[in-house]
Amino acid sequence: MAINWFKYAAPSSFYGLAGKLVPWFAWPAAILFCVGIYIGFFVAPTDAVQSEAYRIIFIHVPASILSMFIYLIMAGYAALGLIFNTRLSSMMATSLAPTGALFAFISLWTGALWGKPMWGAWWVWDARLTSELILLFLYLGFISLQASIEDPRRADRAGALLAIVGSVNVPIIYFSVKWWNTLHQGSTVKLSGTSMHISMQQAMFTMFAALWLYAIAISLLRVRSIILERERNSQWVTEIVEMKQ
Amino acid sequence: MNKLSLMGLFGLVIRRDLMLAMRRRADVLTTLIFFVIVVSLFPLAVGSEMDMLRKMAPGVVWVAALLASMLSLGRMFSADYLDGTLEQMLLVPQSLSILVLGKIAAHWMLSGLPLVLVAPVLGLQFDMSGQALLILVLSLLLGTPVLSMIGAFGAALTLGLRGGGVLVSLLVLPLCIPVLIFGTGAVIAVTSGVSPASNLSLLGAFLLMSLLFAPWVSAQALRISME
Amino acid sequence: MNWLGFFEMKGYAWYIWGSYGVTLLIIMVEILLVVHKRKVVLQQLRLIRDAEIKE
Amino acid sequence: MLEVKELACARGEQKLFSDLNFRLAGGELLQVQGENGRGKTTLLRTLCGFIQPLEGEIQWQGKSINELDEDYFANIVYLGHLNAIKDDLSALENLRVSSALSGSTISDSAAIAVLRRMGLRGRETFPVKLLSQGLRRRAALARLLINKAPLWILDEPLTALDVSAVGLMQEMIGEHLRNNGIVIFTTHQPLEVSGAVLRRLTLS
Repeated sequence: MAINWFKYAAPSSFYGLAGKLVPWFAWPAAILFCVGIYIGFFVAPTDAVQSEAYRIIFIHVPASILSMFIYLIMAGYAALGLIFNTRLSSMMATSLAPTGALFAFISLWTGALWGKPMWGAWWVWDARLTSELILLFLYLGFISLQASIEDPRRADRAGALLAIVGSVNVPIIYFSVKWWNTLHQGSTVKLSGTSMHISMQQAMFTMFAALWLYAIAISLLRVRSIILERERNSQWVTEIVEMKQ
Repeated sequence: MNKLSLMGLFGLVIRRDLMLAMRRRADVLTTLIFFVIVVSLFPLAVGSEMDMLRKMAPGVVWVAALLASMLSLGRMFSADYLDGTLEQMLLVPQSLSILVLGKIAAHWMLSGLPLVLVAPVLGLQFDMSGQALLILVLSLLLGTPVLSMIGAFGAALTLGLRGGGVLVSLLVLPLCIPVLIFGTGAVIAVTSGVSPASNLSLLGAFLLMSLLFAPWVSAQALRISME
Repeated sequence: MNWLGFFEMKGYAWYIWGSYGVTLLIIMVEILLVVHKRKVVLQQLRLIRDAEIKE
Repeated sequence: MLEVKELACARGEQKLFSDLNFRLAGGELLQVQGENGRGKTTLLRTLCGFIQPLEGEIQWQGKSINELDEDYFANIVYLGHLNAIKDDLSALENLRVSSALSGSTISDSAAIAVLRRMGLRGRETFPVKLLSQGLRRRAALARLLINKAPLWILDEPLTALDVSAVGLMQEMIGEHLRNNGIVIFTTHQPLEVSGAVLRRLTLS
């Protein structure tokens, strides 16, 4: 192997690497966000059924998918940290959680704002929205568990166990909610049945990419603070550029 | 070797916890009374219209059971943690998973089983039919052990943390949702004339799955928390 | 192009701008919080270092 | 035989000690010393297997304790800061439960004999919550006498004990060492065991 990946598994070298990587993700994220907005509002045509309101999905759908995706990534990092005792991956898990929770919240918020004109209610007990709500609860559980444990090592390992159990439960929860939804009926609403215009798809993918890159950038930025906090007793921390003041 | 048979260990832990609970009978009663009071509050809050009550009954009883089992989670490990006996239990040459399973079983006998036994009486308050009552009891019988097992995991993770009681609910309640859905689903099915078999078998599947994994995961959580 | 008409979004203005506005707001606040946290951490580190130098 | 190789431990993210090496054979007595916060308790808990060390290894009879897992626990008795006795049970019941969990059955007469030796005569069947701090500690120490494990790990065993109990403790440790046992302990009070060589380990 040409690159020694394990070198970057050490918090001290990853700190520098993350710092260099952040702009490479942040700027494309900002540009793609603008491009996505442009396509979404000026290129994509008005929908025949939903009129202009459908434009909310350019945010709603990517945020929903990412919130689930980030949970799985977070659980994966946490599991790595638990099994191989690599502290950096546990820190990444801790760093991803708030962003995932915010995406879950954005998904719920935009879902409500989309639901009001479409379904006539701010909130319907639709399977997807309900699962998203439960996902938000899972995120909040993870964050508050880690926040209430003083010892960072215990926080990492307890959080990891919770995230793993949570991610095993997510599909179970999703299917049970879906089943419950068909049982009670009434509130299931078919989402956009008409085929999507190609520019709508482009807008959605662009926004998806933008939010994804943003999530990477912000969690890299956050993990840098976490690394510094946890490594404050190490020699290398006193030698970094930011400390030369 | 000093190893006990698995059944021997399981029985020993249950006997120990039951003996301790018998010295503090009031604790067991409080959970039960909480359950009864919460269920009885609903008609007072939403009105006494029989049709509505009958419709609400399974949900009300199940949610109250869920809350009551949350309330009693604090007793599962924390008393033993505070006086150091839990520490010693982690140092015995026995399988920790079985030991944890024993504690879960004892906890269920003290907090889950009484709820199952009282539930039919509460169901009568809501004018449930005999058949519905039977299915309600059956669903609780299958579901409350799962609640105890998920709860054990949460209690083990939050051992000794400040605000642990509220935190454990935050962690555990979302994980309990499938049990709640299928537990109430079984009763709703039978009242609307459909077979509750699929709901009950799913509950049974949850029970088996959690029996397989929950003791081990909770044992790991205990080891993490005791570090 | 009629900008006023564009912003009205055929009567869906509140819903659409509510979604995009709040999303942007959340992202901004998150960025500010993360940057602020970084500042606080660095400040604490310097504080400890300076205290050690004095010793 | 207990062997510690290049052990390093941390509390939180703070490294407490590293490169710790020692080897204890049957009949040896080790006192762990050090100022507060140097990691005495952490070391003892690591030796019990509660805490995974940052680096290094602990071996019992040539095998890593991680490998031995539960089987290692058959070889140790740990006495921590907490007494590990249930207030609602009597001293006798406490002893019976803990010996049953460790896999050995003890007859009532043997248990009562042990408790009497610990100075709990006449109080064997009182709920422990009615006993004084010192008597509770004595009830906790009784565990040492019913357990046949060769390695004793004692964290501050002398707290709350009076002079006669300290004497008893010294006598018990002496007996255990003569039976080829190993004792590791921390203490802030002087503890002298006649006929045994005291090794000292200072954490700094």
